[in-house]
Amino acid sequence: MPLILPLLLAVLLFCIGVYGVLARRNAITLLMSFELMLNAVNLNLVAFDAWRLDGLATGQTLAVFVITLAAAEIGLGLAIVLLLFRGHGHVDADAARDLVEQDATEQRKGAAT
Amino acid sequence: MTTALFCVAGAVAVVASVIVVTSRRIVHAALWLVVALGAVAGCFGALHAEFVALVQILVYVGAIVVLVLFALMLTKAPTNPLPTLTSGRSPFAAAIAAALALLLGTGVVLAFGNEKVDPVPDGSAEAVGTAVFKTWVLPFEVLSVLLLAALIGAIALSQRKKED
Amino acid sequence: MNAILLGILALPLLAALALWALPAAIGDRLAALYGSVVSGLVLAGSLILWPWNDGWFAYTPDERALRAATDVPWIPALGVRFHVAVDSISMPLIVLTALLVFLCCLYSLRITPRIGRTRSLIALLLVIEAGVIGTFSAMDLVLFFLCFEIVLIPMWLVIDIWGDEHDPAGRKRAATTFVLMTVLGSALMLLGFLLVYRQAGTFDIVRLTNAPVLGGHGIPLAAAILIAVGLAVKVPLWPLHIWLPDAHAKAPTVGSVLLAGVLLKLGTYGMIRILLPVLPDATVTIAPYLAGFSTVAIIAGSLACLAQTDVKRLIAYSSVGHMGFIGLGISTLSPAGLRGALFANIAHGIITGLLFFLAGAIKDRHDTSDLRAIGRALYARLPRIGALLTFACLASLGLPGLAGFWGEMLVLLGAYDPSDLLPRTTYLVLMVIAGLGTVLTAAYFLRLVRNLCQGDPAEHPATAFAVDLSRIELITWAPLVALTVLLGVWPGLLLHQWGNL
Amino acid sequence: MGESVTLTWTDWQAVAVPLALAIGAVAVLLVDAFWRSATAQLRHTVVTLLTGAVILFGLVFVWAQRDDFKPAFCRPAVEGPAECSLVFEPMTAGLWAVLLIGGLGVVGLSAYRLLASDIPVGEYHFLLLSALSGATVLAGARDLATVVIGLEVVSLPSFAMVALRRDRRGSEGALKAFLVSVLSTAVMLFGISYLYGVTGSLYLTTIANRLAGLDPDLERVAFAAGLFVIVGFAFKIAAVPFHAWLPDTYVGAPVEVTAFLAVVSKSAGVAGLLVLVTTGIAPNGSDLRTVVAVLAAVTMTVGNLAALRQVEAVRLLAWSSIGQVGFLLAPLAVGDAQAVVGYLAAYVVVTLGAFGSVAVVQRHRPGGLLTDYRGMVRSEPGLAVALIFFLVVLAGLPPGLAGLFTKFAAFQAVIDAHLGWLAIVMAINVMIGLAVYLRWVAELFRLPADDPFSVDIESPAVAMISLCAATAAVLSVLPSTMFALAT
Amino acid sequence: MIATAWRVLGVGFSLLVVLTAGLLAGAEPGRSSFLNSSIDGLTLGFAVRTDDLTVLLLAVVGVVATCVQVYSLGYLHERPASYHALVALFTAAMVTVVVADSLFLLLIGWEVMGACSYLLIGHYWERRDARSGAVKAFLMTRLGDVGFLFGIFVLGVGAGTFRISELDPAELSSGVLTTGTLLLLVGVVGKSAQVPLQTWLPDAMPGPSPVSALIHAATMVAAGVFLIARLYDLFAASATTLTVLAIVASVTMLFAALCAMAAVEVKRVLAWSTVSQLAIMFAGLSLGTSDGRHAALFHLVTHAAFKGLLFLCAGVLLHQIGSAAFVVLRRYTRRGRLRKALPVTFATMTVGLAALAGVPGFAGFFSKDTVVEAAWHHAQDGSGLGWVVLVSVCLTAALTAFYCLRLWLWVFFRTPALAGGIGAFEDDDPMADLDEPDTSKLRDAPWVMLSPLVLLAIASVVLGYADGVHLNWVVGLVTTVLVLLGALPAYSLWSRGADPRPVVLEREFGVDPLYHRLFAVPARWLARLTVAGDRDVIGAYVRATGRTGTLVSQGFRRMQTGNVQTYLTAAVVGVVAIAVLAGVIGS
Repeated sequence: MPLILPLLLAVLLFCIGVYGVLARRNAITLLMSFELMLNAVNLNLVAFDAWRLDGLATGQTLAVFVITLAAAEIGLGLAIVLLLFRGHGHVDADAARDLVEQDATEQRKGAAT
Repeated sequence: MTTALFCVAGAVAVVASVIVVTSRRIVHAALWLVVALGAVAGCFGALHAEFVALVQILVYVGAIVVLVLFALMLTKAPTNPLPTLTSGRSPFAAAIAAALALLLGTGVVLAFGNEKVDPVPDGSAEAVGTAVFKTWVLPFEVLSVLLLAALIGAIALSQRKKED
Repeated sequence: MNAILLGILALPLLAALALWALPAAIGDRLAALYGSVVSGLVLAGSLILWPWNDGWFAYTPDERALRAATDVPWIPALGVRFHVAVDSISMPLIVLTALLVFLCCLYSLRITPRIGRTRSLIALLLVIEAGVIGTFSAMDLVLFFLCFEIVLIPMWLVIDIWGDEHDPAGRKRAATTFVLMTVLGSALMLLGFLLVYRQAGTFDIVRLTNAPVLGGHGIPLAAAILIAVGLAVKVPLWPLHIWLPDAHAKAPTVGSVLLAGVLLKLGTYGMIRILLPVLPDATVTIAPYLAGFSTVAIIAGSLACLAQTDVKRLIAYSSVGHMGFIGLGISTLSPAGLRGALFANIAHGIITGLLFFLAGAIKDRHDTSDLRAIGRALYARLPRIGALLTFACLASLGLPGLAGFWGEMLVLLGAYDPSDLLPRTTYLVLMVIAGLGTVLTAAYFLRLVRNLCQGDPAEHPATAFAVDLSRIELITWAPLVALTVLLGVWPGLLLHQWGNL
Repeated sequence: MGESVTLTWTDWQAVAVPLALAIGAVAVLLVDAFWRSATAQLRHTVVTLLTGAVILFGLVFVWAQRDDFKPAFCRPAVEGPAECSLVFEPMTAGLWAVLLIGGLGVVGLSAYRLLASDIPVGEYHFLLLSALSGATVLAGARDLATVVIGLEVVSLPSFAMVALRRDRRGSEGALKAFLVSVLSTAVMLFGISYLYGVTGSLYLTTIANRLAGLDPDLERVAFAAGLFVIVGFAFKIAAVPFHAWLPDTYVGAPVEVTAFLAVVSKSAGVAGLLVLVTTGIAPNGSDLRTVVAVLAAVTMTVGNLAALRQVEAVRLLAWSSIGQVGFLLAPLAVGDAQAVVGYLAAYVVVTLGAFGSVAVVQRHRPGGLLTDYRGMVRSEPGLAVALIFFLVVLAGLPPGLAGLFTKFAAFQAVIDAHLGWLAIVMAINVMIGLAVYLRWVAELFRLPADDPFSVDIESPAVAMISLCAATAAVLSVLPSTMFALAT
Repeated sequence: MIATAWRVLGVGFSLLVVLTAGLLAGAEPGRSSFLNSSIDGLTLGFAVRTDDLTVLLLAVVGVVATCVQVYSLGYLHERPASYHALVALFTAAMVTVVVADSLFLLLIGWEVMGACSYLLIGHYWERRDARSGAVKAFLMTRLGDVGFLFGIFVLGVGAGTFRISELDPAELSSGVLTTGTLLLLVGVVGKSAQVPLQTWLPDAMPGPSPVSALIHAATMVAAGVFLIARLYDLFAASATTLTVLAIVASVTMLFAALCAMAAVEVKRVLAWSTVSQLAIMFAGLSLGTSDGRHAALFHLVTHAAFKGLLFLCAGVLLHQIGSAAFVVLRRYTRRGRLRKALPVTFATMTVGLAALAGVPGFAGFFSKDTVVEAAWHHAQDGSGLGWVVLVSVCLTAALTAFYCLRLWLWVFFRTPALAGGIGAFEDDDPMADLDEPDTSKLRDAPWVMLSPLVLLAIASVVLGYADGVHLNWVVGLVTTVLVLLGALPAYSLWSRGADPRPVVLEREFGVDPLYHRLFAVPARWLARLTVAGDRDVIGAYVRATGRTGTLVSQGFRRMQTGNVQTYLTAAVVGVVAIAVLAGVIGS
């Protein structure tokens, strides 16, 4: 099997993930896109591992680590998203803009009240 | 044989992924994610990384997607199509992604275009296990700290405030 | 000896800290008195260090010329040492600094900016004193840079807080422009120092003077240009002078006095101390350009003075011209030119200090420094101050027999007979232009006297507050007047210090 | 195949500090969770002391072993020297010291009555210690797996900390940081996968060895891979153009957590990048170093320029911290560990102090505008003088000699590496940076204030700020201590 | 109290100078140097010498200064302290010049004199013409002094010494000699108000008259003559310089005499005549012979006496009447009252004018004749220069006689009302000319003022014989005829009540406006240009930098949209961009 096949597949998955991250609004869909990107990573690792065959299974081990890492990330990420939902009532990543700098006068008003 | 298997699984993965990032129904996207991840697991299998494929299915399909679905429920995600799910930036995003794909693809083809993979079925679970406990002890231990910290963090964030 | 030098470095700094530690409620007079005592001690210490005439180290790399040396490692990781020493080019400048700070403190006994906060003002003056004396005695490039920077923030505060109370935005802008331009300059200078370090492996000026970085191209040239630009901002050479008029015009009296009298000298001192001995070949390469810019500064500064309507701005611009002379003298690389530059450094410090004191006095009495608003006929209203102003103007325009003459004369002499390595024709042309600059200098000072001191008193009646020369003014200005005359009739007093080479 | 895991004594020694921190984290969590009977104050104090003690232990340990060289978790390599996952060496000691001091400072700033009352104490300190543990691992890591996992251990807990108040602002800040971080992790992992593909190893030393002498096609991939890894770190330390999350997150988080992000999280990122650049993927003369240098130039310029017109204290500090990172990247780009660690040390101390001061003011003036500081030099002279000192150190001007000399070391490193253009950019940025901080200092000095700021400052805050000021003063007088950290 | 002290000091100091001159007369020439410091082999310091020239000049300075100080006791009522102090300082400076053996010491005295001159011209600083005259005087002499300084450099560096007594023309290359002396000449021209730097002296007349007598007639302006006499070896060794000097002198003497012919104010006439007479001295010096030098110095001494006298007389007119303008004076003169009211002034002024005009028997006659004779001898030796000098001095003699007589007649003798052309009247109002002034209180000045007049009048006669009478009868006859030729038209015009003043003469050949347009106006424009340049070019860059910083800062604030996906996009774009850039640069 040509090595290039899994590698190209990984590139495609990664870029699809990038597209999802940039184009989607719902924070949960963003997280899903990240998963696609991490899968691309794993695909790379496993393919290279199979190519190298160094007997240490380095790539596969790291792939397992990455999967675990992804689990940890998604766990915390979903907690944050839920917290955002509790506060804002929505989970649109591009609509959470409380923290952008307000005009100075408005802020002073805000501080006074 | 493995090549054909890989090609099929890869095609499924790509198609499913595209649907994941383009579907207007968010729940559909989550479900298609299952398909994509499963297909990738198939790819792993085709590369004779059975252990990784197993973990992929267990952790991703079994845990992560379930979590995502729960989260969708909790955030009252609608099941009907939502045209605003993809923002107006999508053409731009697509352009960037395409450029990136072009760059990476060219580089990869130039670098590895002539290489062949000859995966051997070598009980990869044992290999991975040995590697983890013989070589990668430190990252593994740190990973446990990470899981614990993420867990506690998630719990802490999910708790209501005391006043509530 | 070296204990005294360390003492006059540390005393003002510690005294300033102690002053801040005192409660804010202590009276202005008490603070000024404290400052006077401290700066008086520093002055006394610097006078003890004074008397010898061994020539100066940078000119003849002979370590016997150095006195009161202290040399200990400080930051070995960076190759930085705490190395201070004085020789006969730094000593007069140190005494000048001590004297001007002392006079400023004395002056503050009675006359302080309207905003008050004299305690902080005095403390900042003492910090500036420590920084300036440190710069003059540093024998390590990094220490030099450090002390060079010490004065920035205090001076910025002095201008920003105690500056022109009628123009808060203007004084803020002036202070910021000053500090930013200077800091950019000194950062570039630091780059030059680092290039020197890369070439020579040491920051020690003594060692660098003994084994200079040779070569007039490439890295040494880049280092020389960077150092020259950094110092030129401070001098300031045209066209980097733009911060100066605003800073001087908006600063309080004591701030202007120190700025003009002392801070500008850091740049020219640096050129003589560092540029010439450490990068001799590269300096030869850039000297004609330096001379050209200096000459432009002379002419441009003088012309700008001709069109000024604000007395403090006018005096500030006159500094541009005078510092141009000093720059020209340095860039001749000739014994006469260098001595001229050194002499002019001191003379300019004394005379312009006096001028700014006078301008401050006039400004305080009229609550403005605008010539048109002050009106004319000061001779009628404030005869003594008017007479002193005329005297200071004559001294500043380089009247022979007063201190201002010798420096500029020697500079021109140096330009007539520059170092053999330099293109003589260029310098002759520059000399002629600079000579015409002296005429322009005379023109604007006479214009100042004419528009301010002379005039029909009937048109400008005396204001109620116009009190002629007060006692404290007399006391603080008398030393400057006396020195102006003394150095004018006996230039050897200083020239002797720099050896018979 | 099949031998059991054997950890040598050296391994234990090398990993003692991260391990202690992790165990301490769990202990803190347990104490807080199961000692419900105590009053909030007592519990909080005990937790603070316990956390502090763990970190102090780490510091003492590092101090005791500062000259040692301890490779740990090693295995014999196929070729070349042994491959190790963690190396404790002087540079590690310096980085750990900086990280631990930063952590200690944040703990001090989070003492009772200082920490916002709606933050759960046990979890907060647990997350803090976990992150710190990850940071120490990261600073000692010598293989890419440990690097990436260590980085995640720093990041994830700190995002949890940002949102720990569980309010709108916190969750938004955490989300922004989280999304950017996850993207960066993905990018970095992608890079790592290619690095692995090209070199067949995850160990930095081996990678460095094998990178030399690749054929051009592979070299291109290796460059892209290295770029991705560096970009991943650039996200964490908020180098431009990967910086935009930082101001929002800093503003959204509680001030103590902001201090944590600015001090520990950022130092960890810098430490990781330093490890990567000096020991692995970017050998001397590599194009990647040029990329880092360009990042440094752009970062410091953008950070300082953007800070120029900010009207809020925290936002100004946020942007200026971007500028400071630019200055950190400059010596990093030439692989000068000593300059980086020295800079980091000074930066950590004064940033803690500055955030401490801001926290004090912010508690009484929630607006957090620069104008709130007006006239403080008269109404709160001690606090004002300390804050001015911190700002001046950040600007790098006397009397803040600590800042001046660290900037100086950065200049020296850059000049020694013949990066003249970068040095010029740095010089210009010294000026812009000064303009940034002077605006604030000017406010402090401006008199008279219409509504002078005057409060009773909490004694832990007084202690913390004084400690920071004293440390900064000591570093100013004896700058060699900073540079001795990493030698 | 202070004023009295200064008065006493001033008079005392002047007397001391006289005394010194007396003591030094006949003593051995001596030299000494002090306060030296050396730079690169060049000794920079002070040195003094005494010799005949010193003694001569000391005597002149001392006597005239004493006269002026005493005279001022009666003359000056405003701000006497500063006045007497400055006059004393001036005297000291002149003495410095005279005794200096070091070029730098000489320069100090030289410029301090200029400063005193400036301050004393501006003594009446309430008056606009005094203010501008003072500034002009200082600037023009300063311009010359720059040349002077450069001349010192050239000679000093060339010879390796700045001691006058050690400057040896034989050791100097001709180039150095010519350049050096020419540059010194620039300074001399400025100080002595020769063409082309002549215009300041007439404008210096608003100063107090005694000051005009001392500084602008007897001493300071003559310092140029002294200087050339002092460095005569050097000047004589450079033919080029002498030629230039001769041309300058010839042009100046005629130019100034012509200007004097059209001036309508006593002091202005005298000022131009001073310029003219100084030029005669320079003419003598330009011959390059010891005769010429002797003649010039002789004329210097006599000129100091009679011109000092004339200015002091003009001072009396100003003091007693309040003006020295012809139009004012002639109202008093109409019935010859002035002559009767001011008999001593009339008598002494007559003596002075006679001496100036070169009436035989008076000092000016002898001294001028010496110059003519020297020129004649030189011309006979085949020097074209001698001829030029000879002709121009002779012409000047005639013109001098003309304006002297005109002055004398118009001031002291009855003139018809409404005589003279347009512009000859006060405020251009012919009717004012008919007003009869109250002359009842008009009387001669106090004796404290008159006694110097008498002293100087005696000197104006006696000095002519001081050198021993060795008259060349041919020359004497020719000059006498020339004086008559000059005097006759003056008389005939006066007797017809006519005072024709050609416009070109009245405007003094338009030199002053020309200079104004050539130098003052461009300087002002350049000044404005410089300020505008600082503000709008250099300053604009600085401001623009600041503004750019602010704008960019605002831009970054605006880019901070708060939308995390923009941030992510920017980041990914950044990655792609860096990758592409690196690829482009790498390939």
